Amino acid sequence: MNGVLLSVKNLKMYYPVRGGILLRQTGELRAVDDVSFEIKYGETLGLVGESGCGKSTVAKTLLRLYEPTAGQIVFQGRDLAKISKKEMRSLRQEMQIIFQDPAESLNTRHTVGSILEEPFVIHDKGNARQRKQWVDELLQKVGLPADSNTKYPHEFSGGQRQRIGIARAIALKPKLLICDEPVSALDVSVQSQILNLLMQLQNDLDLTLIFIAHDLAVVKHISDRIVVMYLGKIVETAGSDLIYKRPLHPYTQSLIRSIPIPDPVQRSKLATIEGDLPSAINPPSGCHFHTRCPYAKDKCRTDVPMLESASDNGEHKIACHFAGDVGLAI
Amino acid sequence: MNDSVLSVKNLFAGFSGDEDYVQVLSDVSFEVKKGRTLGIVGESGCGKSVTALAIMRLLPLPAGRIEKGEILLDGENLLKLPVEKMHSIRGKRIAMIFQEPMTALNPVQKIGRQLMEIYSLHFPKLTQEQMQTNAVAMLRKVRIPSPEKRMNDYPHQLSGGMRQRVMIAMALASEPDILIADEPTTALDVTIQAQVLSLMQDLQAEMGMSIIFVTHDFGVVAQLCDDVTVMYAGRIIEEATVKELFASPKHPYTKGLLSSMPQLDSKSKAELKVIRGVVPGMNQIPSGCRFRDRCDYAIDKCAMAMPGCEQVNSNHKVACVRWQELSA
Amino acid sequence: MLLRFSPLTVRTWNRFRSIRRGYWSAVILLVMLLLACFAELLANNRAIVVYHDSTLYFPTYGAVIPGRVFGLEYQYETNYRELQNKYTEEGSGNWLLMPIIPYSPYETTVKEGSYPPEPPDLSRSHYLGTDIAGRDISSRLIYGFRIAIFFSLILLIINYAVGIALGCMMGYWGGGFDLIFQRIIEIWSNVPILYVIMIIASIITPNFMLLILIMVLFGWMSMTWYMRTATYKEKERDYVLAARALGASTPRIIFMHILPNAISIVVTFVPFSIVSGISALTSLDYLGFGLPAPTPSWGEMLRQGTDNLHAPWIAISVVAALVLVLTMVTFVGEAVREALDPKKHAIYE
Amino acid sequence: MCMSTNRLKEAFRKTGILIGLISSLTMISSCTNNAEDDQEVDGVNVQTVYVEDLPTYPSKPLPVGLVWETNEDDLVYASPDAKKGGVFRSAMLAFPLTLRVVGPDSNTGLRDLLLGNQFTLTDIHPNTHKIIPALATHWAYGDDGKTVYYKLDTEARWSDGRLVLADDYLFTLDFMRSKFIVAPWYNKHYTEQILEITKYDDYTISITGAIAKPKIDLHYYYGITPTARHFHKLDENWVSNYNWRIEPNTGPYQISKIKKGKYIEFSLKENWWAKDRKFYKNRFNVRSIRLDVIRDVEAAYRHFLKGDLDAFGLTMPSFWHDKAKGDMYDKGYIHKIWFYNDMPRPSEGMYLNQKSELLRDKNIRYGLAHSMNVELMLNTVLRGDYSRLHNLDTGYGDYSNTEIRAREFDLQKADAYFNKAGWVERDEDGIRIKNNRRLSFVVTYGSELHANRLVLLKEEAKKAGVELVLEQLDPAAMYKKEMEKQHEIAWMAWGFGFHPQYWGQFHSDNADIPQTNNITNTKDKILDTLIERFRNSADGKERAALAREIQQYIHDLGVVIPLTTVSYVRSAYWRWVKLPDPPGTKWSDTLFDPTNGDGMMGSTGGLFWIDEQEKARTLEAMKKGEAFEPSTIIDTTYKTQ
Repeated sequence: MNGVLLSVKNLKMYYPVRGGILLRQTGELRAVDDVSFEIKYGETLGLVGESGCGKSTVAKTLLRLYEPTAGQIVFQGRDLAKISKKEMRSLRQEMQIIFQDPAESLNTRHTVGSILEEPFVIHDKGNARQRKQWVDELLQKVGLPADSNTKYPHEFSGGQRQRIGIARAIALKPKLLICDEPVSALDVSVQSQILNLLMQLQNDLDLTLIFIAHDLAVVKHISDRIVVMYLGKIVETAGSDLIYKRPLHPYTQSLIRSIPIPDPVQRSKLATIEGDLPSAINPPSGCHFHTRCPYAKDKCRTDVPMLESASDNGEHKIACHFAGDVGLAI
Repeated sequence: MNDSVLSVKNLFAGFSGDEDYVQVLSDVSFEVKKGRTLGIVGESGCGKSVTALAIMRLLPLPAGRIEKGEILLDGENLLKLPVEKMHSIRGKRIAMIFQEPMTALNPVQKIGRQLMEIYSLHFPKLTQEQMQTNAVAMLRKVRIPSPEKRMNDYPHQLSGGMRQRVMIAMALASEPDILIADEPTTALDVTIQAQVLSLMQDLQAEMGMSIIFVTHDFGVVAQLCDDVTVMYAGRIIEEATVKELFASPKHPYTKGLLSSMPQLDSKSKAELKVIRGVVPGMNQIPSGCRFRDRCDYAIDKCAMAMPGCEQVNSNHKVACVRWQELSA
Repeated sequence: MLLRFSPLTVRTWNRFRSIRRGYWSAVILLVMLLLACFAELLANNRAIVVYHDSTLYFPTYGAVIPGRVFGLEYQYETNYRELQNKYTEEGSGNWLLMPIIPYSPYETTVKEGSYPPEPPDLSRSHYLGTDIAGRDISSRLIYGFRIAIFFSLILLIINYAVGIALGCMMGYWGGGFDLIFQRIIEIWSNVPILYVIMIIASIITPNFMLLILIMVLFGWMSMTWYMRTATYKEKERDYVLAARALGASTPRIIFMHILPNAISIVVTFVPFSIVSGISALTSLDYLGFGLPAPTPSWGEMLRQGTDNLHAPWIAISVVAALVLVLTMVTFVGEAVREALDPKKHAIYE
Repeated sequence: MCMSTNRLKEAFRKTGILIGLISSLTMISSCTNNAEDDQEVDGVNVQTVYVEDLPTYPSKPLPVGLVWETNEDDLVYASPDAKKGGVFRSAMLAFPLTLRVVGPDSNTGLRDLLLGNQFTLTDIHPNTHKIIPALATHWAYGDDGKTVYYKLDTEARWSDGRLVLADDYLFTLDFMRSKFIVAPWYNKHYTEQILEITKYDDYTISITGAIAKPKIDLHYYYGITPTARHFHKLDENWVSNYNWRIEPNTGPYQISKIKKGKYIEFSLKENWWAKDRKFYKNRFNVRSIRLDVIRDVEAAYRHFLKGDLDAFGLTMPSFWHDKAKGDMYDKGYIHKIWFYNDMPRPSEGMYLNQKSELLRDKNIRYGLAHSMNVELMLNTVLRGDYSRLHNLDTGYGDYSNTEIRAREFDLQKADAYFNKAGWVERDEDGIRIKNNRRLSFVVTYGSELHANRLVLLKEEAKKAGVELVLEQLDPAAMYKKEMEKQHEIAWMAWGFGFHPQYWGQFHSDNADIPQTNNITNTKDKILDTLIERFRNSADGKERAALAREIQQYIHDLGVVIPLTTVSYVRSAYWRWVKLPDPPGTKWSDTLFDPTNGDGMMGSTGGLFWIDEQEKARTLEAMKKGEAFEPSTIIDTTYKTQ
């Protein structure tokens, strides 16, 4: 429970921006810009931020679905950024992903049976009979009716489809499961079912989770630790309770304060930060957040803040020049 | 209390599909009061968007159809109006904004022009300069920075939040009595959502229109609405003032939804309360109480007949046969 | 495992069946196609069965049976119509059965004292009359249909094979490969096909396969373009990403995931490609740059018809046939599109 | 393709053009012509004098002992009943790009009418084929066999009134050799074929050609047309300057009105210098000729039916058989005529290339000939309109061997010949095989029109066990293939000339060499000798005899299967248009050419006339709906077969 499963060091993922008839590279989009974090065995790491902050890119880069531009992804002692595609392919059994839109991530032309069988086929595991049996077990594990395997994805509701996606992801008994906004597209009543299922599977299968969402309440509920990202960079990371109770970064603070509280009695004025998320192609100088930060000072416009410890045990880190001062402002 | 601006009475509507007709709205009734915000809440497919469109008489033809019922705007039944008359009501007296501003805006026209078109449509007497001035003023009102410059932008040059503001500006340009907002913030990030919501609150305070706010997010409802209507599978199952509803929800479905949402201050990693099963498709609705399949408190009686709305108190109605014993 | 059509497919099929004119057009076309495969039994100058001196002969397929075999005095192929008359006169118990249209599409038949083209004459079994070379129009229509439909089917298959393969590669690999082929296609599609084919056809006489190859040379682009877009779109979708995350190889992704999803686009285009194939062949033949004479061809008949409006049965027959077939294929196409993509035409009051 | 002379090229061109004209032309009138209006010309220059400083040429003394000949004895073929007057209304498919008759773009439909009004030194009598006077009244022959002396008509005048003098002929040579006219073919012909023109005095000249020829041939091949010296200023701008200048001519008509893009009108010259000459009297009867642009043959026919045009060519079967029917014909307003002529025919045939091993076998060639059911083809797809061509060189009078009969479709003979060649077995398709090889030949042809004919032959040939594979090519591609001798069987026709030619097509000098006309690759010693004798003889009688012998020899070789020929012209014309009796000459390829005719094949044109009284009566009758006797003339005066 204590060892580090995955350690990401200085990960960068830049998309080339192309233009003109010959599609020459005219710039780059820094989707992930110098990101470092660690995940321990059995832990759930939450990744939050507004859309476009790079959290999904981090997930896909970890799986080498996108090629990282620079940095290390050390998984069980091996740097995924360096190994060959072939090695990576077999390593994929160890790490899996669930996508946001279950309708999108399931091939509508395949039956649920063949979707769930595919991981075994790809990695050449078992014979037809065994696979059939495994598929049945998977269906049961994620709480789907046993006769589901001959049906097609669109015959299921959104929540059930997400269960299929989860079943496929856990088929090969991975160690790491990346959940890329798995409940954002689901109805409120189903969302909690899926969250429960994920927590239960984590227990049963000793899974390590990376849980990505823009809904801080959901992330906070399921995660042990939370990483907040803004424009490709980590601005704050801490234990999930701590970050809620004592957010230090002005961005984290505004994120929390933006969430409408389902209680009409506690009605307050919502808006806390002005303006939109700037473009990642031309990010603001210095601290990327300075354009929207109510506390921004000159230094913020010029110097890039480092992610530094804000607590004694180093659990709480923050990238802000005035961490101490603004932390109290909440 | 306040007088009602719009009242929907016993509305039935549906769509004809490949083989059959699917009833989407079943006996929907509610009232929108002057200067107040009515929230229509429910999960996807419960009919809340169809309700909004039905009020505008914008159900796509020939599939969509309003079977019966009344939609009274200041006592005048919109469903009986000739089409041309309806055109002058739409946009002028009832305006609407959508979830996806990008698809609601014309991508090849500058937003200034699109905004001015609203004026020329509803205030044809204005001069070009007046329209220009009004348009800029309206953009400023929705807090778009340097509105003069933005007038010349195309929709794709704006961010999602900006686009939604433009939509709001266009909707409010004609100073409508009612603004229907169909999940206007669902596609936005929380920070932007917060901006838009507070903008709408301010504008309502300033302009005094009524708002019908369609959403699935109880948080938004709690923050924004005065009255709430909860829909499930095409029916209204509970309606109350917002405080009343959150303080003492009566319907098991409402209760379930409220308690299943993870809260920031709830205990992490604890098992969440859930509502069993899934939202039924419109063609597989159970008889009797539509929620009974998923309801922990369902009894035989629930299968017998569709429960009607019963008055809990003057501000609260619920459609459940067991509400009294359950709240006891 | 239980063979089960995807409910999607079943629903599409049901929807298709419910569009009556499309469905019935498809049924009729299929029947016509099947009949065309055995056109030799429908329209031919060879008898279907000959009973001669206690022996049965089936001359339709296979070698020429010289007249001598049936006691005639010549060595060349038996004239079965004359033989039939002879049998009738002799009353020797020999008999033969001619096809409904007892004429091959090539032979010239002349009526004493008049010149072709001759109007329809049921007594001589020229149901639609003869053309200016005295050949039976109904027979030529049937064989012309067979050639036109198979021409466009083969053209379609090759065009689509090339288009799908290239389009998939362009869409999936992207980058330089995509870029180069995009430019090639842009340039290539600006070549005026009809003119090029005319030029080529005037230098060499194209045969069936050659004509197809020439047309493929200039016809593969459109499907490539659609497939490229489709692949491009599909490969960005999460289910492809999911497959990759599972470790699926590129071929597996293309063949198991992308292609089956992109194929519905292809299916939608099929009927319209058939229409354009038939039209292209007909217009080329009409202009005299298509298949060489004496291939039975609708285009050639159409030209005969327009050149000889005083013999209206030529033009009427072929125009009716063309309109009928093209309309039916279009109906099928419309129905397929409607079935695959049932966008109800929505209007708002 | 056998264009060895200027005249032949003209003839060849003309044939091509006439095909267009025949099917579309003929004319009627808008009776509004007040005789000599002012010339109403649209952007066209009517000035005729551009050269002040006229070129003159030195003269030489005339050799002594010349024997001057003329011809005033042959029968006149114009009708003494002809009346002058009326407008002959005809059509052209496109407006010409220029009024020039040489140089770029000059090969127009109008060129025929222009040339028909440019007389040559002598004409050929279209029935006797003897020389008759035109611009020259007398002629004599030099001892070298290639020089002809001419005495010019002293009354001949250009249309602007100037006399036609010897210098105009000498100038022709300068003109035709000039690079400014941008006409390489003429440059070459007037340099290599016509060597010299000599002036003896203003009305006496001689022309010397390159090769000695029979006397009559010298006129045909070396005779020239004078060119108005005072009109042509030769410089680098000649081509563009002379596009729209009306050139002075010597013929009966001159352009009088032009509306560009719409019409051209010619008027008869008052007091034309030759109007009372024996062979020109009672010809060129209409007062004016009006040519309107009608861009489509069908449209032209509709105009004709309305009475906007006076005559219309019906040679095409579809017109004669199917379209030329109805009220106008039945009521006798419009008459029809089918006129058989007797003139050289294009030699249409299947030319068997002996480069192919199979076709080197005479038995196979004979067998093939007997396998071609040309008779059935004539009676079906050709509707009996065409006749069998028996001898490739038909219509040359003495020069044609009328004994020769083409090999007829005869399966027994075919069988015998093929068996003799060892092709006895048949395969499952009924085609003969020998050593696994099918008796199959590729027939190359160049016109869509021939497809139906070939298809029929193909089906019939199957009975003889021969397979024909049809290969239609674009005419240019076909010509190329044949010139490269890459064909097996070529379906084609050589154009005709004044006399038949053999060296190019059948002499072994030209066998197996690309770009020569021997497309059968015939190599035969005896034939070579005959051809050489034919070429070298300058004696008309001997040559005619040799020609007949050569024709027989070629027939015996069987290297060409002669096909079909059209031996007539057919027309429809309004009843007020009158024709002499007989309606045309042996060499008439149209009955309604208002000018002298092409001059290449005799002086045939301008024989008809318009009876204006008759016209008034007809129009009156039409108004009243009265009918006349319908008339369809089939004139077989000159029918040969």
